[in-house]
Amino acid sequence: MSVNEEFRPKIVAFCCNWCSYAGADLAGSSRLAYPADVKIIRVPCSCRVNPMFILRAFEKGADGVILCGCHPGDCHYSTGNYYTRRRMTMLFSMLDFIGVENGRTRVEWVSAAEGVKFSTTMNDFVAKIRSLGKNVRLGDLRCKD
Amino acid sequence: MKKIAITKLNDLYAAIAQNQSLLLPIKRAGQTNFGIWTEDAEVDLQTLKTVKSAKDAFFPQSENLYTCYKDGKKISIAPEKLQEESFVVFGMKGCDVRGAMVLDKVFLANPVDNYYAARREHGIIVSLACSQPEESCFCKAFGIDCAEPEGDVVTWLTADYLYWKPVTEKGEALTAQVADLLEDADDKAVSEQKAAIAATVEKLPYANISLEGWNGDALKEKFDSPLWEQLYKPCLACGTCTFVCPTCQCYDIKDYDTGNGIQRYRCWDSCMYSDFTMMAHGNNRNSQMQRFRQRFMHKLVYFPANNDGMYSCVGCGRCVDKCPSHLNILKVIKAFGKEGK
Amino acid sequence: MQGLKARALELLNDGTVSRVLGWKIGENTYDPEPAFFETAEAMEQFVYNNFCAANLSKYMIEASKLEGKTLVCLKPCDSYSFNQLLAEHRIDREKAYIIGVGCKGKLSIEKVKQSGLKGILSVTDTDPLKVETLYGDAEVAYKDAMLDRCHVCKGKEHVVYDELYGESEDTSDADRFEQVRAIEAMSPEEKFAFFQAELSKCIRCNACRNVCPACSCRKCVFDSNKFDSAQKANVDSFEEKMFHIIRAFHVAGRCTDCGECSRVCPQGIPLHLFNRKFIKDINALYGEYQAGADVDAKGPLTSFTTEDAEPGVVSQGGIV
Amino acid sequence: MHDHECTCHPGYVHDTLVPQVGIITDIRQETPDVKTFRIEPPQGGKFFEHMPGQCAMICVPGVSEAMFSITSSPTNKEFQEFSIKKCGELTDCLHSLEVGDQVTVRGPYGNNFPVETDLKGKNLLFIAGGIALAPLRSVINYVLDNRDNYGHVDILYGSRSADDLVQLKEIQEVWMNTKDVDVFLTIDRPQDGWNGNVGFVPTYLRELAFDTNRIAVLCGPPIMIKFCLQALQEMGFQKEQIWTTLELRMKCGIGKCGRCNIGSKYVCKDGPVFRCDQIDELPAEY
Repeated sequence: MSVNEEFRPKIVAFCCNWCSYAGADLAGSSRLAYPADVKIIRVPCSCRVNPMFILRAFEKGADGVILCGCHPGDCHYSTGNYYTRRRMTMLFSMLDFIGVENGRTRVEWVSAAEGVKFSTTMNDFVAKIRSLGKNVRLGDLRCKD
Repeated sequence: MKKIAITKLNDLYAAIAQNQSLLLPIKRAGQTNFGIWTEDAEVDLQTLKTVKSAKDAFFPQSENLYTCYKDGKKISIAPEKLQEESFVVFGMKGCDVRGAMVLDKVFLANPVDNYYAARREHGIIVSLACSQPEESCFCKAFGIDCAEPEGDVVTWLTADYLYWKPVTEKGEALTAQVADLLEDADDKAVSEQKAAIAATVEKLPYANISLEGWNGDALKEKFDSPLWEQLYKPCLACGTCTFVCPTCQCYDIKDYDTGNGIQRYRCWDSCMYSDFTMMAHGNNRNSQMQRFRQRFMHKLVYFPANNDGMYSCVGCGRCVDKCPSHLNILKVIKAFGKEGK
Repeated sequence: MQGLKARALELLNDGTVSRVLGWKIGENTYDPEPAFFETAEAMEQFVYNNFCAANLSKYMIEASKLEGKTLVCLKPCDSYSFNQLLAEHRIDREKAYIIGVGCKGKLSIEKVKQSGLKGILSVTDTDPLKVETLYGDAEVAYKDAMLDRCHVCKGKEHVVYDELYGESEDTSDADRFEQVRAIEAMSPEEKFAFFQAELSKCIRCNACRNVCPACSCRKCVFDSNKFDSAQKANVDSFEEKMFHIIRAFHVAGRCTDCGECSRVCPQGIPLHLFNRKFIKDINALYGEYQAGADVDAKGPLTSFTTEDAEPGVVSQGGIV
Repeated sequence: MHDHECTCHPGYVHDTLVPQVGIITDIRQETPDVKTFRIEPPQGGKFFEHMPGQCAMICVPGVSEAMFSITSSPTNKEFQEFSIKKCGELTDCLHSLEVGDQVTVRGPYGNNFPVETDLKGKNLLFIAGGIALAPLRSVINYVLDNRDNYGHVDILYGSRSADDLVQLKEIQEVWMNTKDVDVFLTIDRPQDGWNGNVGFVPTYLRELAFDTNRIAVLCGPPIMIKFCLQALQEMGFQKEQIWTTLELRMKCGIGKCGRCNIGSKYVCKDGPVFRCDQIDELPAEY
């Protein structure tokens, strides 16, 4: 990559089917812009996301991973996102503990009505990852392009 | 016989490393393993046994065989480059050198494994005598002389000097590269050390363990022995013994999709793992007893049966030191010895 | 020890138990191996000394499937693991007859070797340890030869037992979270360098997983071919870190901090640091919790409150 | 082994672990779960010369690799074929492929049926069950193509149902019409439209009461092998007269990766073909 070329981070966004994915949809249909570098993976519930999904995404070249779910209390399955909250807190804390740049992972609660929040969240996250630069520490040496 | 003052060893390493990569025991995060020498590496010749043997130098824990590229339906294959530059493995002990010879029987047998063969061809072994053998050593039982190991160059470490004796053509060539640093020496200090080592070896508790009855002949008898049922019980089915062993050669072949080509790699595998022999229609070694038995039968019976009596154990004692449950090949040999069969 | 052996034999002979799960004498004092004894004759090799460090509770998973009761010797800290397995329905309390054995801190031959001794021919389990080596005799203070985990002992009480045998002692003389705090205080670069150096030694032997009483899955995710996880490769990249993070994550909230993972690691990786970091975070955010202390307690990662901290707390200075 | 020199390393031959690219040029649906694939190298023809009973490793990159017997006879000078039953991850994937798709192939591995020694000049009895006709087809066609070198040939083949008989077209059109060849088919349970024998292979074998002046070649699921072996022995056959094949998990194909051994023998290298008395000498771990 030449120095002048702008760094375009690869972002993986896990979105819950019931709120955040619909929020992304709304953002799209309302023509709210968010970077095309965000690749959305739809999951039935934010608590479906196994920590390994997140680490694998990083290993295979993601520069940032964001997880979006229903607001606490609004989970389609009533309590799924409460478990997510504890699990992700633990996982992010561990990533911080082993010295992997803090801030490459994030959890945001986005409802189906929050198209604007979805778009600003993604813009903000992409900007953050851009400032952090390429993910080196979490990547697999074999996956260089 | 040549020698070099131990204060100048760093110069020696640097001189060797100038012409080829140099692997030697390096202490990192409290443990000593073979690694590539760099100026800031902490070389550790005092630790008798590296945690992993020097096996990695010739048969790395993980190596690529080829990369497979897909373009639509079209597949193309790019084999991995074979080793074509020489490299030096410094500080291999007698058991590790013999371990490489055991691996030769497997990988250099027809059809030759070219990846391994290329490394063997380009690898120069500088062995080091064991000035202080330890209690778990029993290399003598396999006819290994740890006071004068095999190798391209043999060295001895005393309080002040490293004594250096080239043995093979490869060893002579390496010696020529570093001739400026070496001075001539007589055999006296080395002879003394050899005598001291020999005396220590006699005091080792397992140096003279009897391997009587362990040969290819009694294969089925050993296989069907009820002793295995008693011996395997505490086994955790981990791979520690196999991964620290200088002679274990079982490997797995797998694919890794990098997103830009599928890498075909092979990596060490362990016969102790439950999925080792698993296939679509079942598993022929589905109990840990069978897997435990396989490991020791392979080392002590099957391998000698196929290789003119050469055992696939060199008595390095790493498994004795490292088994989490304190199981090991010595306990197996002794248990069978006690039964007299 | 003789009394314990006699009592176990008595229970075996009168049919209360069908087998005894304890330790078998090794070649030396320091290498007793976990063993099942089914006959009085086999019991002659029964041993219990200060080198009997192995946590036997995991063997009860298999023993629970056998006919009859198994007498199992558990040290105070092992009894936490037993309880945790009980809470997870992995073992059957009815199939176990627990003798809570006394423990005054367990010894490690590795520690003796780390004191610089080579060629150990014999060693006592007394204080101090009398060590006979090929290169001369020496003494090592008991505390110096103790396993790391014993310096942060959970106490002398067994949390589950049928009868007790022998005296225990609380050997803790260090702060359990001191190392964790020291790492937390490092810069990201230092943290990364520390774990990179430690984890690049990993040889993926799975000893930590296989010995762990909390790792009781019938099939581990790292053995699954269906998922891109069964890599087995030692590639000195993120792979090893991922294995250890995920393993620690999978046992988070269930790990009793028994320290077996660090004890068995052939490369001496301080794996307990991962577990303790999780324990420390759980204590800080969700309230003090000791896995295995109470069979009926709900695990911190299988429960929640509506007031829990958001994951963002990590980026706002971390969990301290 | 293929001896072509490595293009990037003069002086080195390609490692036997490095495969050739293969293009699927024909797929025949034999039964609901068995397909026969014709696979050719890009330049056409055959990957290598092989003998009946030898195997090759077929791999769908990124999925898995496994050993399959080469079902076409060496006397087929044009191409090589593999009959593959859908029963696992890799075979599921292979069954989803189409003509024109590419896979990788390496081999040939293992020993072969002793068509030029022990079997030569003898009367032959082939017994197969289900997909196990795949390895036997190679040797049967070899024998039929060198008809004068062998005596009378009997083929006993059975499967679960008439729909599960592999290579039925060739059996009916070629084998049944060759002189001095008798084909006996059987299925496990009665079925509409089937007027052949019904019953398990070992039972039918007993009914057919072959005399012992022949060599038996036996291939099938372990349970069938076990009972056929019993039946043959009761009929007076010596174990030295019976050949069969074994199958275990394989990775390398050259006796080095360490998983397919039974005692000191490696099935991939010393097998897969064994004489029954040789199997008796091995520890019971297969």
